[in-house]
Amino acid sequence: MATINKAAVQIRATVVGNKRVGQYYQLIISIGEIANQCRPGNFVAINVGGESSRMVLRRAFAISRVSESSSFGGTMELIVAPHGSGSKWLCAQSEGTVLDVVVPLGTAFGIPTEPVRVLLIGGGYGSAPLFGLAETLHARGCRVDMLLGASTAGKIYAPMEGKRAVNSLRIFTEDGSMGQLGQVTDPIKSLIEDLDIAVIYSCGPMPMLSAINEITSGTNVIHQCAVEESMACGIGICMTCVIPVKDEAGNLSMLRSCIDGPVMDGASIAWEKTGQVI
Amino acid sequence: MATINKAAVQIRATVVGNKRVGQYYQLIISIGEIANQCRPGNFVAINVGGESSRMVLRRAFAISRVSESSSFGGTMELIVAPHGSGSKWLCAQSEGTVLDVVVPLGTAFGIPTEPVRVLLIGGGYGSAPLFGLAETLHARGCRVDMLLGASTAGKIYAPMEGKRAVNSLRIFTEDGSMGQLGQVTDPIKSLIEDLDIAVIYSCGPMPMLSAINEITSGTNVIHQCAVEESMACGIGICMTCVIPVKDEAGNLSMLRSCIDGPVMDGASIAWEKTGQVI
Amino acid sequence: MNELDFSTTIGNAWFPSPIFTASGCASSGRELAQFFPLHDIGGVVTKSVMNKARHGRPTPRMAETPSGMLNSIGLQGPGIDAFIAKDIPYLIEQKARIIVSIAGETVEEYATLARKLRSVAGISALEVNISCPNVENRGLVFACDPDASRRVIDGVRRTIGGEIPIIAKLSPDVTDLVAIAQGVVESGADALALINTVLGMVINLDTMRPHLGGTTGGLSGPAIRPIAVRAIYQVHAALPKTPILGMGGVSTGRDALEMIAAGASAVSIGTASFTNPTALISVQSELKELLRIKGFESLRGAVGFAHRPEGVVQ
Amino acid sequence: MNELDFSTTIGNAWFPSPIFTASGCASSGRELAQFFPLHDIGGVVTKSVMNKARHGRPTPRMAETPSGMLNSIGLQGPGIDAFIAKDIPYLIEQKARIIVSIAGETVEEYATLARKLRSVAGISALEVNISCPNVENRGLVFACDPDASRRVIDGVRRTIGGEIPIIAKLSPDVTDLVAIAQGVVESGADALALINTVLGMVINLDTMRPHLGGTTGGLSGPAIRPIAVRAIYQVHAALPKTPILGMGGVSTGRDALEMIAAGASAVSIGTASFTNPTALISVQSELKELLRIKGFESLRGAVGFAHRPEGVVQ
Ligand SMILES: Cc1cc2nc3c(=O)[nH]c(=O)nc-3n(C[C@H](O)[C@H](O)[C@H](O)COP(=O)(O)OP(=O)(O)OC[C@H]3O[C@@H](n4cnc5c(N)ncnc54)[C@H](O)[C@@H]3O)c2cc1C
Ligand SMILES: Cc1cc2nc3c(=O)[nH]c(=O)nc-3n(C[C@H](O)[C@H](O)[C@H](O)COP(=O)(O)OP(=O)(O)OC[C@H]3O[C@@H](n4cnc5c(N)ncnc54)[C@H](O)[C@@H]3O)c2cc1C
Ligand SMILES: Cc1cc2nc3c(=O)[nH]c(=O)nc-3n(C[C@H](O)[C@H](O)[C@H](O)COP(=O)(O)O)c2cc1C
Ligand SMILES: Cc1cc2nc3c(=O)[nH]c(=O)nc-3n(C[C@H](O)[C@H](O)[C@H](O)COP(=O)(O)O)c2cc1C
Ligand code: FES
Ligand code: FES
Repeated sequence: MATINKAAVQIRATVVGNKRVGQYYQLIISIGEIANQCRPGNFVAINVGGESSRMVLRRAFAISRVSESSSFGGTMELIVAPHGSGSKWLCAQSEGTVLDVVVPLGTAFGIPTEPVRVLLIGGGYGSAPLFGLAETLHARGCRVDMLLGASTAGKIYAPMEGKRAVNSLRIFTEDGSMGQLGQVTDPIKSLIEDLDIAVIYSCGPMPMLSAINEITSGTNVIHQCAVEESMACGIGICMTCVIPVKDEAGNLSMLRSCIDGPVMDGASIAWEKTGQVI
Repeated sequence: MATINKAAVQIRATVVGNKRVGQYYQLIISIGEIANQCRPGNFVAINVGGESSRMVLRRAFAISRVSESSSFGGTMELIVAPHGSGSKWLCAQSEGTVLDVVVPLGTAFGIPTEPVRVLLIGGGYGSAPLFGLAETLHARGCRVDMLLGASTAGKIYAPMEGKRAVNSLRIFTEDGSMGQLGQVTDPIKSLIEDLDIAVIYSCGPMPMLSAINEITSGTNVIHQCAVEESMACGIGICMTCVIPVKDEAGNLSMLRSCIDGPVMDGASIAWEKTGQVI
Repeated sequence: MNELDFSTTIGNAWFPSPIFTASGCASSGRELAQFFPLHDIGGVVTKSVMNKARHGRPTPRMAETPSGMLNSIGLQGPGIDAFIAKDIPYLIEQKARIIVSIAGETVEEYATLARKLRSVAGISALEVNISCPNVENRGLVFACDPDASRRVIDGVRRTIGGEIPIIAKLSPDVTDLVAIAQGVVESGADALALINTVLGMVINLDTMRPHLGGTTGGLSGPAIRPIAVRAIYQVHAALPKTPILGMGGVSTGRDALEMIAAGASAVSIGTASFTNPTALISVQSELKELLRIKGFESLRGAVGFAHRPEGVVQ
Repeated sequence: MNELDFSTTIGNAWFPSPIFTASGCASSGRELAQFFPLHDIGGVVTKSVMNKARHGRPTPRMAETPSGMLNSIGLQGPGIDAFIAKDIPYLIEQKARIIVSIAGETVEEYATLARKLRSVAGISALEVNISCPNVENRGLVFACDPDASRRVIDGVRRTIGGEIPIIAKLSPDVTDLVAIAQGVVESGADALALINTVLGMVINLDTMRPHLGGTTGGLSGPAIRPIAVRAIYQVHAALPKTPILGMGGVSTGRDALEMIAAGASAVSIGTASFTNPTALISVQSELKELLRIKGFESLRGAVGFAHRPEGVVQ
């Protein structure tokens, strides 16, 4: 049984940047020294709607990157899709808004000790944490290839500067408006063989993660995926965010994706029993 | 049975000014041509808290003044006390905020056809509509005297330019921090006699209105008061805002203060049966 | 694209739109008519009327609560005779479709009201508000007592005959709502109105006493919507043929569709009209648009859609 | 100014503060301990534990609603043995005051749980969550059935003896809450916990089906506060000597005081901890401050204060 991320703190953090990027908003939030504690894969939980809000639950967002050199002290970057009322509110906040943030939360992507070849696969805003991860892996000497997919061009998040750490990047859209027409899962099988991939890191919608897992299962490829379940608290106290996980003996447990995840071993998840996020 | 103010419309209206005045905020709101339809005593009902607000009810505010010459077309002025969550939200809105406003609502102060002598009495933000009223009365040739009271100086609203139409203005505070120490009701009795007052116009807390009525009852002085009851809708559909009123035969009816008021004949109200606004 | 059939029926009454006012949230209709023609919505449900005129409860009669409000009006009203003389003719003149809500303190009072209304022309349906204290039985609310509920509806049914559909309005404050619903349907209700307000209370921390003049009040608004949807879903599952007039916290077309999918054939808008005097119109047009987007050809096709068997898609 | 006496008692258990966690909203305690020492609050009410381990309901298990949320966890948990072995020792180590919440599917299961807990040291009180479906009686929730409620409490009382106070946690989804409360108190409950969540539901408009994996769920958060205050007020009026652990939508000191004035001797914080992990601490300090401002010398002096006779001021 995992426990909450030991580094987690509740802070008041100021928005220092908000920029539209395609169909997303890139938010830069000043979090001071906590930036040092954030690892690729961790997420944050943010209060939305202001003082007299009817939204009582925090919203979860992956930390896309942290930076410590900026003029605001430590900052983190979030890539937010304006989806429902909470994320829309967040996207509408301008510089100077003070947010109530719990950061960092959850597990991080496991980093291989050897310089192996890795494939990073992102769906929609799921690519956000992958660029920070790519840098870490690249620094470890890994060869990093990346596949990004989305329904349409505006939902592909692939910042220029993020590509430095990536050896190859291929983009897929379902409407063909950017990159290749098709799904991000199409080329995985051949890539695994061609590039001799040891680890796949994935982040995106649950059906995508599940499809990747079908490809890796039975192979030696390790699949580290960041799952997404509806979360009421983000800190392990509500039991709403569970994911069915099998242990070695095949026994099922419902683990909290906010503290035993979001990054989990894809092979251990009982995908056929997972729910659907709205 | 009265019906809703025939001029009432629901509009989106932009805040064009917000200034702190003592413990109040003076809001200037652009309402276009409707400004022509607003009479002293009328009020507005405003949605508060923005899109995902947990506040489902409109807030009522007296129209302090309207102006048609301003560069924003017709505007109205409100004097708002930051009391609970809704009025605090309103006071925090800056220029450019678009509000959902129903305007104008309720009855207006009756204006005498003869140039009689009148006394205007305001408690707290209750003075707001009295300055606009004073101008109208002054234009009719009435002699206008005014008494304003509050617990403390910061709660006295008495704008410079408002005093032009007023022959005399006396201020009372319960802590003596401005004007005379005491209550606004103290000098009424002697003023009625000294100035030969025909009509008293009052606006303020219910206990103040009731106290004034005790002084005028049995005299020939007409008492036009703007009452204040908790209002859920402001437009006559909820029946929460009732005031007990006697007809000539002494029969009691519970009349809606949002459409049969807020301005009512003080003598007709069964004061002993009125509730207490929170 | 075919024209969407937006009409609905409750018993033998037909309405061009499923969006109605909620009883007690539209007064006599005149006040809302300032903001839109009453003819434009499905129907006007009038404030519950009793036999005699009533002053109602002392003020304060309202308190705002998170995403909701409490009210304790206490059925203030002019009495049935004045109502028939003044309010009905006005609504007929406006070409509004009229659902008259009645309330009583005894089984007999309900029957009396039905008798007085029987011969009045222009009434589409009768809503029987049984969330009233029964003076003959320790003030126990009719709608909380299966037996008393049945007797009220039975009395009204006998009096009114078969011509005007009867909608029994139930309270959610019961252990077994389905049993109450079944009882009133057996006693002759053609339809059910779900839900009346939920009993609640606020303490005023200045006086350190109950805030409302009436001590407790009825909770309404978006806060109670999940309770209303559950009630509609449960009752529709048990009584799929009985039309339901759904209500409780509807303020958008999305909310209305939620109730319809749960099993409502029509939807009343109460508290949302306080937030927004034109809520009925916006809910109506949003609902129409949503039904179109989702590919429904008729409102009827969406009623109870959330109950369809596993595997069936749209 | 005198020091404020902020302590409270429930049966023979003493707590230095009246602010507790709510069952199911603090997991095993470890997770909240990241944000504040568990010793600093009045007590930790643990997640309802059953005899055997349970997976609970499928996801989605939550839906946000206006000023509230629905949950359908389905009592996922490790079972009583693992709970006693792992969670209790941790809480004792943290010097937390422990209220263990138990839940069962049969009268016998509750008694079994009580037997297993009887000899465990360090437990301040037992909260008996009777809002569970009774498998022996058509799945009817114990707390909705006066007779079954009594039998559960009676069984626990007999098993546990007189040492640990029993708090019976009731559901608001009943016609006559006071009758249920009286029944369980007669059967041996020392105190009452009011209220559990209100049954609700949300339809997912994308799938046009019930949103929650468990179809219906429990409504909690500020939306239900007026219902909770009413429940506490009604029950305290009928049973003024029975301590009440109040809960339902408390997120500020103001809200806590409202419940205390209505009759609660202590207050649990549930959903507010999701909004704000340090809600317990802020509610606690705000409540202290408010009591001081209002001139109370002790928390006890404020319990049920809203019931004082007319004319009595503070
Ligand atoms: C670990 C994690 C990381 C995430 N990272 C990102 C990110 O980097 N960028 C981004 O745009 N979004 C991210 N999401 C999804 C984001 O949390 C939801 O889009 C957001 O909560 C929707 O809130 P809303 O108010 O806009 O929608 P609403 O539909 O109004 O939300 C209603 C409720 O459902 C929950 N909910 C709705 N959709 C989701 C969802 N997809 N996942 C979890 N809960 C949901 C909300 O939290 C809220 O409690 C992440 C989710 C998780 C769990
Ligand atoms: C006809 C009329 C004219 C008014 N004119 C002014 C004015 O010019 N300036 C000003 O500052 N205030 C005025 N008020 C009072 C103002 O409406 C309240 O202060 C305001 O509604 C408080 O809202 P809140 O959200 O700040 O307080 P909360 O306490 O959070 O309000 C909760 C609920 O109670 C109602 N309420 C609370 N206090 C009052 C009150 N005193 N009167 C009526 N309803 C109340 C609110 O409308 C809301 O529905 C007027 C009220 C009425 C009825
Ligand atoms: C101020 C007010 C007055 C009401 N009066 C009545 C009434 O007279 N008769 C009745 O059956 N319901 C009455 N109701 C209940 C509503 O008709 C409706 O059932 C309830 O408010 C839930 O819907 P809403 O959330 O849309 O308001 C009243 C509700 C409010 C808020
Ligand atoms: C996610 C969640 C899980 C809950 N689990 C339990 C439980 O296991 N046992 C129980 O008695 N109550 C449980 N409850 C109910 C709470 O203890 C509390 O009675 C209710 O949520 C109202 O309080 P609140 O509005 O402060 O959350 C749960 C509530 C929530 C939101
Ligand atoms: S979100 Fe609450 S336990 Fe994971
Ligand atoms: S405020 Fe609704 S009738 Fe007056």
